[in-house]
Amino acid sequence: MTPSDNFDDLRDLYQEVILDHGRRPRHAVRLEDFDTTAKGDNPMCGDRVQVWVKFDSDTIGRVGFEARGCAISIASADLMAETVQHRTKADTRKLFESFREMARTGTCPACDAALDEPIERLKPLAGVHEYPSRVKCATLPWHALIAALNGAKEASSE
Amino acid sequence: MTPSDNFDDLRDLYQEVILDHGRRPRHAVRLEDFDTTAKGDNPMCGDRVQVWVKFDSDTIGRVGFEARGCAISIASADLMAETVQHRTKADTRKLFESFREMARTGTCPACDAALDEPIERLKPLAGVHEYPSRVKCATLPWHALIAALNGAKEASSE
Amino acid sequence: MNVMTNPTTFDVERIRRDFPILTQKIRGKDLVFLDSAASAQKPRAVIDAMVHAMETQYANIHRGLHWMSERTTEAYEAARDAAATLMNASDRSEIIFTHNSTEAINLMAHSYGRGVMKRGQAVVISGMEHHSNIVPWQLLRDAHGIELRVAPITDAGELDMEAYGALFADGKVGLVAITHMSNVLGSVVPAERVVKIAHAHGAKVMFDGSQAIVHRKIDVQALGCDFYAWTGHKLYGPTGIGVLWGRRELLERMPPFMGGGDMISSVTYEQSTWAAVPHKFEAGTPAILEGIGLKAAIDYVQAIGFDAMTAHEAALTEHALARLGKIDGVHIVGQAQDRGGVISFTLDKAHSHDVATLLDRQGIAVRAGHHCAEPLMRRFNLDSTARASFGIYTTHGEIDALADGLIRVREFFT
Amino acid sequence: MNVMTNPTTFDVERIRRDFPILTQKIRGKDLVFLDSAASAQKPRAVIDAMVHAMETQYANIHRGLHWMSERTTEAYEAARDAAATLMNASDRSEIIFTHNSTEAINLMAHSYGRGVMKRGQAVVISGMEHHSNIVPWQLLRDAHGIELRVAPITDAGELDMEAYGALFADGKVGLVAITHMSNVLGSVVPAERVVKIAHAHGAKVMFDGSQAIVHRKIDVQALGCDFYAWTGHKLYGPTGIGVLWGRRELLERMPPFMGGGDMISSVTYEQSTWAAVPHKFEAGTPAILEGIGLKAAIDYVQAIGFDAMTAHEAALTEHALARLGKIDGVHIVGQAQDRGGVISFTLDKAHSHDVATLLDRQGIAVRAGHHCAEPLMRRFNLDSTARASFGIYTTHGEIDALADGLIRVREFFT
Ligand SMILES: Cc1ncc(COP(=O)(O)O)c(C=O)c1O
Ligand SMILES: Cc1ncc(COP(=O)(O)O)c(C=O)c1O
Repeated sequence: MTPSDNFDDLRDLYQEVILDHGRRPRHAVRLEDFDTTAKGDNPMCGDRVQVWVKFDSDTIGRVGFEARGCAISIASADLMAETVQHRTKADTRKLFESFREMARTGTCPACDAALDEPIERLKPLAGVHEYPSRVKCATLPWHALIAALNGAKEASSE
Repeated sequence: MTPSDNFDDLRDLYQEVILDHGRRPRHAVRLEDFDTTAKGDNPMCGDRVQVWVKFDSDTIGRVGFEARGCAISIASADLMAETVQHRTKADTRKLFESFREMARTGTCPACDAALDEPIERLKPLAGVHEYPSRVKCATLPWHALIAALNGAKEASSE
Repeated sequence: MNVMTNPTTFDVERIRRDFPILTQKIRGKDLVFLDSAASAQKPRAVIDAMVHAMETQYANIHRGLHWMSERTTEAYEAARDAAATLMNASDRSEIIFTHNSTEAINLMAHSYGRGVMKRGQAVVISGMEHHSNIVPWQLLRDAHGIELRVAPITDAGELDMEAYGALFADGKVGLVAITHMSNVLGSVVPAERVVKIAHAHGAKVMFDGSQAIVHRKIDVQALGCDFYAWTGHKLYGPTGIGVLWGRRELLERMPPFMGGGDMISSVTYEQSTWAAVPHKFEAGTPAILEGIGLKAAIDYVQAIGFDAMTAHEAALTEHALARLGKIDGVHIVGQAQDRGGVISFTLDKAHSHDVATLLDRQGIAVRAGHHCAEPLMRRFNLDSTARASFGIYTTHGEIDALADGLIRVREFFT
Repeated sequence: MNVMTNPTTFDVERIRRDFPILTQKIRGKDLVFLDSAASAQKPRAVIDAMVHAMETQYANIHRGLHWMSERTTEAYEAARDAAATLMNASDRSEIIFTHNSTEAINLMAHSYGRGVMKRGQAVVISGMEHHSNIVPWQLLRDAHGIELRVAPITDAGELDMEAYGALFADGKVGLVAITHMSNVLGSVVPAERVVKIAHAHGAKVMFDGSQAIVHRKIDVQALGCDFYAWTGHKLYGPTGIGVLWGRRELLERMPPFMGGGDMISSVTYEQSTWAAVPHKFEAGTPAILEGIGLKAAIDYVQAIGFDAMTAHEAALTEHALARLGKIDGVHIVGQAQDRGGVISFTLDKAHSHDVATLLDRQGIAVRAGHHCAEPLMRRFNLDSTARASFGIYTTHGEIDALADGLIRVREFFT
């Protein structure tokens, strides 16, 4: 209970990378020049996110977002923005499926080996599966991104 | 399970006097010449009774009834008709209160000593208190009688 | 009393050991419980599941971020999965938890009746409904200008299919709300034909499956119906929980029934928006412990298997009809071909209430009265009947006890 | 953790031994359960009462003529007596059992709102209602042309009595439906004054007592109100049962809410007539086991006594306000003078969901979110808060654990 406190017991979900991205997201910016955008809304907990996407020929050039929510949802949005850059829509969709599986169950045995590298970068969020009510925090930005890729304005609630 | 069966276990509620009055009620007759009449209805179990009263100056001269219901309700109506004969309205009301207490609890410690004799005649029905759902079968004809004495057409449901 | 319908899969004595209450003495006699159609007894598994939840993980659900709330949410939502599997629903979100069958039917009358049906349309019920499937439609009729039509039943206590079909002639029928199995006569209606005729005339069908769910394997997709209501306490589960199953596309068109916590998407004073089905229909703190108990009950009957249970009950019913049918003065009400383990009867010269009390005196619990089906009683010119009904724990020996007890009652009265 | 508010009458360690769940470990830590306002834990007495009923006497009630049905009817109806005594109702028939508070309020909106109120009349709620006391009135407004008025609250989270009074000026208000104690702020409204003003303008008053019933001795005759709604699971009872108390003469004027078994006097296809109150409002098989559990819960709290409980909770609340108030970055939402054991707060730089999860990781269960009170959140420009709430088993030590845990969370986030 002092500054010398070690926080090991709190780190299974809130790993340093999550705290860091939650505190200082790199991609938390509204893109002025974008191709598509969509919102996600979790009325149950008040989390809200908007995602903007700029394509670079047939891959995602850049993703920006604005979010109101917890550290998990902001870190997830930021890690997502980072991870999907330079990927095709199809790959991004596959990555979303894998990520969702990981967030729900902690692992993704059936995951495409080609996705090993990006999934590895999203792994810090896998701990969320032990907190079922927090899974949506992690997946909400992804739902918004997929909605944007599909040309929808809003993510349909799960 | 043969004609030699003894029925002791069935007799706590269905004493011989009840079976007898239930089977062959003496007062189950619609009075043509009467001063007041009222109905009682227990919609919960379908029991129905109508009671006719002929006064003899300031006492009850005669009670007749028509009932559709179980042995308990018919026996109770018949014993009632027998017991209230030649009693004043006031006594009949007191008797009803005492009887109701006895039907509910099995005894009537606070009962008026002046009512010892008629209460004794109604005692065979005291066993009904062990069968709470049957208490109304025993009291329904009384409710109709009191309604008739009050000049009401129907007993109000308890 | 050890009679096994199917020795390889169904051992009634083993099942009886799962129900702690069955060892009770009633008025000094062994309990013979033949009132399962009113409410069934609870196996140890149901009791334990509820106790376990209260002792180790209880908390309110759905919005809790803490461990106990999450565990309890999982346990409660597992009941939805269990109910969906039990009925072969195509989607778990089609399972709405209610208070009991009665609330499920009121939800229908309110939300489908007032929300989707139009004035001037008609609802068809049958001549053998429980009050819970009559009164909600009368309230709808009076509030919303819906006509109420009654499909008659035959003297045997079966749905009169010809008369039923004729009710659709004018094209006004929007909904059929009909019992799948009568709680008085035991009659099972020909559900697929009922649905086929209704659908051919553009009407939806809701079954009141309060009795049927206990006696038959229910497959809502095979039945082809649109809604199916039942109640947990008759399926060996706790009181306080029932189920309305409905096709998702219909549920989505229906407005909510009650408003409150958990059924909203967002609330402002001006306007609120609704959560997705099934939550739209589940306002307030649900029957959490009861859901957990119901899950255990469903698991319990599924482990025994409906084939075995149905066979056991068919054997019991056959035995009971044979034994009671041979007693002078006993009249069985309803002679349907297709029937479940519920038998109503009268005894000459004895009122059904006296019969019930005198059987009770011998430890035998049957029900007597109008069984919440007054119009059906009138159909047979009766005020009341006595009714014996069977569960998975009922034995042939108990039916013999009933028959012997009835013979004594008859002799006692003559 | 052994702090006794009143050593002669209130021994929290003894009380804790009555609650089996309190010895659980959560994520390896001792459970610190501070989510009682969402739903309280169940004492052994409640668990045992329900188990005992299921193991020894269970049967459906009200029409059974057999021993078990009669015993169970008695046990269930004893819950009505207990609830009447708890609230000091003048007549047991004024106690209506519902599913939960939410159903009680929907019953009011339906039966009093549609059945007794006239188009053009208004209902007054407050700015700190639970969704369960907002949405039913919105549904009424939209279906029946009733205006919905909101009595504002002050920055301290108290009812603005002047503004409240002003709502009655045009004489249109027919009903006030208002929380007795906020589930978010802990604020208790000045109930007698609320009633006095309403009655002076000819309006009836219903309190949503879901929270207040747990923290105060409720005397409906002293309050002078007309209806009072609450829910069993917050008063240490089972889920699946709630209570609506109403003045008998008002209940008698109200049409039924749901139709079905048990609420009728007689049924024909043409017309049905209703049973007397309270049964008119209780359709279908009631929550029998839950009534029996609720009776045990009421007996349990009555034996402890509301004076002792209220004193204990006041001491806890004072301690918590003092400890949390001293933590840098913690902001307590709501500063009402008169308040119960419910405290909402925010922590700078940490979202309330993260706070709740990080407390949970330390074994401390609090709730986070909008607490089914979105309009109230908006009133304070918040999306969500974390909320700690206390029960009879809560200790000063647990509040210290919360404060220490929060300090860790704050440091973890900076
Ligand atoms: C003030 C208030 N009103 C109403 C409710 C609704 O209670 P229930 O969910 O049991 O219907 C609650 C609790 O959730 C509450 O705190
Ligand atoms: C055919 C039928 N429908 C409806 C009901 C009502 O069920 P519940 O009382 O559980 O709502 C019953 C049982 O009482 C029933 O047998």
